[in-house]
Amino acid sequence: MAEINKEKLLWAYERMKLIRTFEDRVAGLFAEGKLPGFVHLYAGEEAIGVGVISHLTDKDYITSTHRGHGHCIAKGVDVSPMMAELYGKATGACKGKGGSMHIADVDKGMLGANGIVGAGGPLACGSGLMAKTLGTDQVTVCFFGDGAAEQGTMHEAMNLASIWKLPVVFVCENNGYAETTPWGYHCAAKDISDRAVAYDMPGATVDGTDFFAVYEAAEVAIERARKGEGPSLIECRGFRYYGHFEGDAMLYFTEEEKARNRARDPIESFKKRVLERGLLSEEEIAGIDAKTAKMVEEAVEFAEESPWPVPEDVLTTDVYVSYP
Amino acid sequence: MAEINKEKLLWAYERMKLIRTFEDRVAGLFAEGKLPGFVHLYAGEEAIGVGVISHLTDKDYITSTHRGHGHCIAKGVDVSPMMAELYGKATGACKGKGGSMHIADVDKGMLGANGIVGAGGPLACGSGLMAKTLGTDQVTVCFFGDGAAEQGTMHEAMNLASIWKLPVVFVCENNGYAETTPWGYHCAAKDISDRAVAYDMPGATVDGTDFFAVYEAAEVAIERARKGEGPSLIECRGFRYYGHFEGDAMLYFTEEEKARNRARDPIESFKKRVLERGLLSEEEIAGIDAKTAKMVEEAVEFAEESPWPVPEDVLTTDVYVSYP
Amino acid sequence: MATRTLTFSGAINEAMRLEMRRDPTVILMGEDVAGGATLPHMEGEGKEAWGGVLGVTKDLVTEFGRDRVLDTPISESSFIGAAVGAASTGLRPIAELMFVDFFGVCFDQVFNQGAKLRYMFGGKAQVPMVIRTMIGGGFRAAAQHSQSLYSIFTHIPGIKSVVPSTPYDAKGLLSAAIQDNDPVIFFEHKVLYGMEGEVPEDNYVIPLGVADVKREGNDLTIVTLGRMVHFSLEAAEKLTGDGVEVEVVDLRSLSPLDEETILASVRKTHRLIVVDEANPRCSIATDIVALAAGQAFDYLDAPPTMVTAPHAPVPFSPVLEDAYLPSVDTIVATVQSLL
Amino acid sequence: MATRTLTFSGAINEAMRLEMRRDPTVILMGEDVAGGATLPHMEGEGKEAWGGVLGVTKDLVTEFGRDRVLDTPISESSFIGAAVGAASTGLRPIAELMFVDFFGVCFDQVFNQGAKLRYMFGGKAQVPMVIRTMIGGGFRAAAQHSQSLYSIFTHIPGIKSVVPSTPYDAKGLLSAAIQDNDPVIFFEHKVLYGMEGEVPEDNYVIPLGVADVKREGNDLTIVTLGRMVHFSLEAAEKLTGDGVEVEVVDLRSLSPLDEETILASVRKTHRLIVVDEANPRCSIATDIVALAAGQAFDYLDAPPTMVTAPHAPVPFSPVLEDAYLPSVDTIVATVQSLL
Ligand SMILES: Cc1ncc(C[n+]2csc(CCOP(=O)(O)OP(=O)(O)O)c2C)c(N)n1
Ligand SMILES: Cc1ncc(C[n+]2csc(CCOP(=O)(O)OP(=O)(O)O)c2C)c(N)n1
Ligand SMILES: [Mg+2]
Ligand SMILES: [Mg+2]
Repeated sequence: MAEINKEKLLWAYERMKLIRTFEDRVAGLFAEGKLPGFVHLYAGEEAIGVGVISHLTDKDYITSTHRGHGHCIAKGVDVSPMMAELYGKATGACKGKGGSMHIADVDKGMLGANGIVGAGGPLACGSGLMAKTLGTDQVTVCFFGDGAAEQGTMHEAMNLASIWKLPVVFVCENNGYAETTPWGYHCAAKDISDRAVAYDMPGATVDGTDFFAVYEAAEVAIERARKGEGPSLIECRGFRYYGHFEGDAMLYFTEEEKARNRARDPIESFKKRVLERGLLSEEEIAGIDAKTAKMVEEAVEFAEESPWPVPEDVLTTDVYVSYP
Repeated sequence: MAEINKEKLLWAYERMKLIRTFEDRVAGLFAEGKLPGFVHLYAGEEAIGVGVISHLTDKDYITSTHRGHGHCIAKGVDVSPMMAELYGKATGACKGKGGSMHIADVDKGMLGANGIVGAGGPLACGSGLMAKTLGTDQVTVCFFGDGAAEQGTMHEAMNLASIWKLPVVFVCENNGYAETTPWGYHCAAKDISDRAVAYDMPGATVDGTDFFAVYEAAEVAIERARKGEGPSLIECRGFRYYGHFEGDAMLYFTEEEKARNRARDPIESFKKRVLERGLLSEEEIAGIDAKTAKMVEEAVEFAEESPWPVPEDVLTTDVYVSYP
Repeated sequence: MATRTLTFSGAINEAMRLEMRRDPTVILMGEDVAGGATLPHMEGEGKEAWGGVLGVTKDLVTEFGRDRVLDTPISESSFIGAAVGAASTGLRPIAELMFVDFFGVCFDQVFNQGAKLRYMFGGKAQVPMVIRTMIGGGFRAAAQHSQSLYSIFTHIPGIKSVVPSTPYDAKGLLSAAIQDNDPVIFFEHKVLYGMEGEVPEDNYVIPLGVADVKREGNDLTIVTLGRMVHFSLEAAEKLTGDGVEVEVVDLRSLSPLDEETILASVRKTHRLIVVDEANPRCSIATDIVALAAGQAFDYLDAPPTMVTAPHAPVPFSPVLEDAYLPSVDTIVATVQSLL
Repeated sequence: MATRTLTFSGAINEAMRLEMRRDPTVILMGEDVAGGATLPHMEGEGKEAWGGVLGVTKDLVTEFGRDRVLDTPISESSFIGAAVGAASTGLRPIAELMFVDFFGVCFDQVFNQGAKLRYMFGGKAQVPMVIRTMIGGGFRAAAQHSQSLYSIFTHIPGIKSVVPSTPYDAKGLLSAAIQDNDPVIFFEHKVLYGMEGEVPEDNYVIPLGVADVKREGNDLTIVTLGRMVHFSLEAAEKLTGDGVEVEVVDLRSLSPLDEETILASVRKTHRLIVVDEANPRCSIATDIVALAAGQAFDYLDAPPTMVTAPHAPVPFSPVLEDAYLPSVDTIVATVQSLL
């Protein structure tokens, strides 16, 4: 932890706070009926996405999940086109064609949120294979949920990445549930990271609400991948504040559990730690709070004011690069 | 081993020898051009199928693979309809509709050879679930290859069987190759049985050419399943004598490897052991040799003399139970 | 039979409930079909969180318990395959594939196993199972949660495909599907779940393979299915003002197909439009057109015509999705163009 | 261009070889496509065991090495998905799905990922990849290794489907597929691999979306594809003795579809038969019939007709399989019945 420089700490706090602010705002907009379709929020899991992506550059890749806003923001995607995408506007990150579940920015190395649980594993092997074949040092991080760990694709992807020594890091975001199903029920393994041995790769379980724990585990794994030594599996234990998707009444959460989660807030813990140790100041924190609040408000404004896509122009474009 | 009674030993030798004789004969018939399609032979792996199925009754189930003749014979399917099936005759076990890759006898608890690698895992969970739901003590054994271990279905099936405590035993027949691909290349795990920990089930690796080793490991696992304590994974290391399928020139086998395999012949080792210990006599062995030879010759005769199916009568029957 | 108003999802729920009461070998499994039922504080009557992602299986676990209503991991291959294995050894499983869009992770168990075991084994197996799955656009659920992939299932011999359009049909067809001895895929349009209609209280079956003439008319036949039945009926109502009487045939069952009802209608009206919200290529729309063109050729007075989605994925944005799906106006205009 | 005789599989091999020479971002992966190349005694030139299950990729690993010709585990989802991921980040992968019958274990990566990424991302991605896969009956390979599932792929927007019928076409179409910037599924009929034909030595492309009139005639149009092109040509030869001249249109590309060539032929001959060895429901056969019935309605003098396999899985027994597949005799008889 000593090695994290101030710039990185400022960046990390900003990204985590931006994710939280964005997601809280999205929850409100959804409740107002402004956002159509399925929306899955990342609030509570900020330390995972940001802790891991701290070690990536724009040239590195990530694959994401249905719960992808946080990954987008951590990877540096601009929140204005993101918000416009959630509205379905023409200025959206995907021109309104993808929506929350398919939000992407390939130029930023974000290979897309994904509506299919476990689909990111094979895709991550692909960008990993590209890097290995072309001899670049690009790393790919594959984020997946605890529920996704039971999908055959993740098994295949971890085995393939291991035998081919692909520069891929598998990050399991174990937030305790797949929809309403507790992970202790759906998963036979005692720790999801126990599965690393099945693929002869390093495995670790860390506290996913502790930015510094995630940061350190990711550093080792990403370094290893970058050096061509192959993949790793990191399980991050945490929780989500919101329901599975917006509209979920969360009956399967007890009040105790909600309180327990609030007491482990990843952003509050981060703040406490950096303030206690004098790494960041109250002013710096306040500055970022104000900045991220402004960014999100501007994003909402941008989205609200943006035009709708014009079906006659775009409905059937972008299906193919060429189709005679 | 002390507990194996003589009847079982006689049965086991007969089944192993019958498999070998059947498969050698099939190889010859294929070379003569008498058998159409893809034929995958089990010779060399007899101790696995027979060692495991020693503990099953007619009411128990097995799922099989593309290499299914041995499983059929061990489960008690009659070799005459089997041979007729390989010819595509009307008297075949599947009326000529299935062929070698789909040979089955549900009444004997043999849920079918399968042309799709890894497909048996989910099916085995199904018969396991039936037994659990209806409260019977039926056990299902799922045979699968080392290559199949990399298929997502096997991961899903082992996890599912474990969380539901299904009475299923997963038997990986690690014959060293998936087609031409050595298992050390396609599989990241050091032992395939290492994967048991990923599903919190017992795992063991045994010598698949040693009937007694297989028998003992299977006994424990099947007992456990029968008592409702859940699934196990047994990896049996062995080899196949023939190519992946008939017609394969086996260039990927070295002469050394072939010799090494011959020195570990499962039937010869069995014979040596039971003779040395006086468990069976030379006469008993010879009697079985003659009997199995006769059974296979009768099977060939039966198949040769059987009529072809009549397309007008059966081509489109058996697609549905009812289709208005 | 006494009837009362029920929603489409309520009717589906009731069919399962009555069949599970009738036959102890019927079980239900899928992701969150109980929904949190394994959590300690969820024990006991009524203590169920979800009953399926959109609540369709609500309260079934309360009545039938966790041994017959099983939450599954996100492992579609293994639990759909388990349904095949269980069906061929004595149960009658209902497996829920949450969205049909997920079929790509588990289709082998459906089309190579469930659909083919009986044929490959020379008739010595049967696979009485139902896969319930959600289809359809209009939910703003984008490209991977809005597809209507029944044409792909219909292409495959050995499975039956059913697409109900009303609460009454949904209940009777699902009961028939559960009692059927072949694998049946039951496609539920997510936008219809809230639709209300009169439904008998008792158990009843609507035989598979029988289409329903939802509206009679002599001027043109619309063959359609699912949510498009209602769009087509609305279009027909609009056209009646112009003196045009459209006959609306609801397929209900795609495989088996009720060729006679379709052909009889086309022979009567001499004009055919197939309305389908799915993609157009190699589809049920082309299937019905080919049937009519082949078997009622001499009766057709105008080219058999299709109104479908374009050859493109389903877009997210509401304005795009509305333009993507066939609309009442497009149906009306197409009818007018053929008269 | 100098030509010489090459087999269908040799032509496919050559297209890959020339494209891999031309473009270093082209890689090949699949089960045993090198074949034992990782075994110690297989090191070095020519030391390759298989080159694919039927030898189609023979010697490619010898020239391009194990970094560009990759044996894969039996994990179709992960390596087909890896092809999608690699294609969207800079490579041009060719992935071999050994038999199309296996698509059920990996289709999600094809139809929800490869096919849709570009659209879902608003055009900000491209996925230049090829999946080569075997189709077809006649090999006595039974229900799970004999299917011709191209209709299912053609139903899906975002992918292109190509079915070559001759060595010449196979080479030119595969080169075009590899150079194409969209995902292309290239369906190879296993029974055609041994077929010989004249093939230019150099690299050339046959554009996707252009059908080929393999035989001209004025009396009836047969639209067909793959192995059935040869059955249809044989039937046409037989009929020429009776003074009947059949035009045989080889689709070559199912998506995109060359509607103009098909319609022009039907408008000329006024009669259409689609010959396809796949199952009939919701298929390319119904697709072509619907196209003709919809767009050339006034030109048709007889019902557009399909000659296909029945709605049943492919049987194993040679006598059954021969009766299952369309035969030259059936084609001849069907033509005669329409004149
Ligand atoms: C293949 C597939 N199966 C099921 C679903 C429906 N689904 C969407 S999210 C989800 C739960 C995912 O759980 P997890 O992986 O733990 O991610 P989390 O939502 O907790 O972030 C399910 C079942 C899906 N989208 N794709
Ligand atoms: C899903 C699927 N992928 C690929 C194949 C082709 N195939 C048939 S057998 C085989 C190798 C199987 O290896 P293994 O599981 O070790 O069984 P073995 O042949 O050694 O008994 C392959 C790749 C298939 N049948 N199904
Ligand atoms: Mg989760
Ligand atoms: Mg093997």
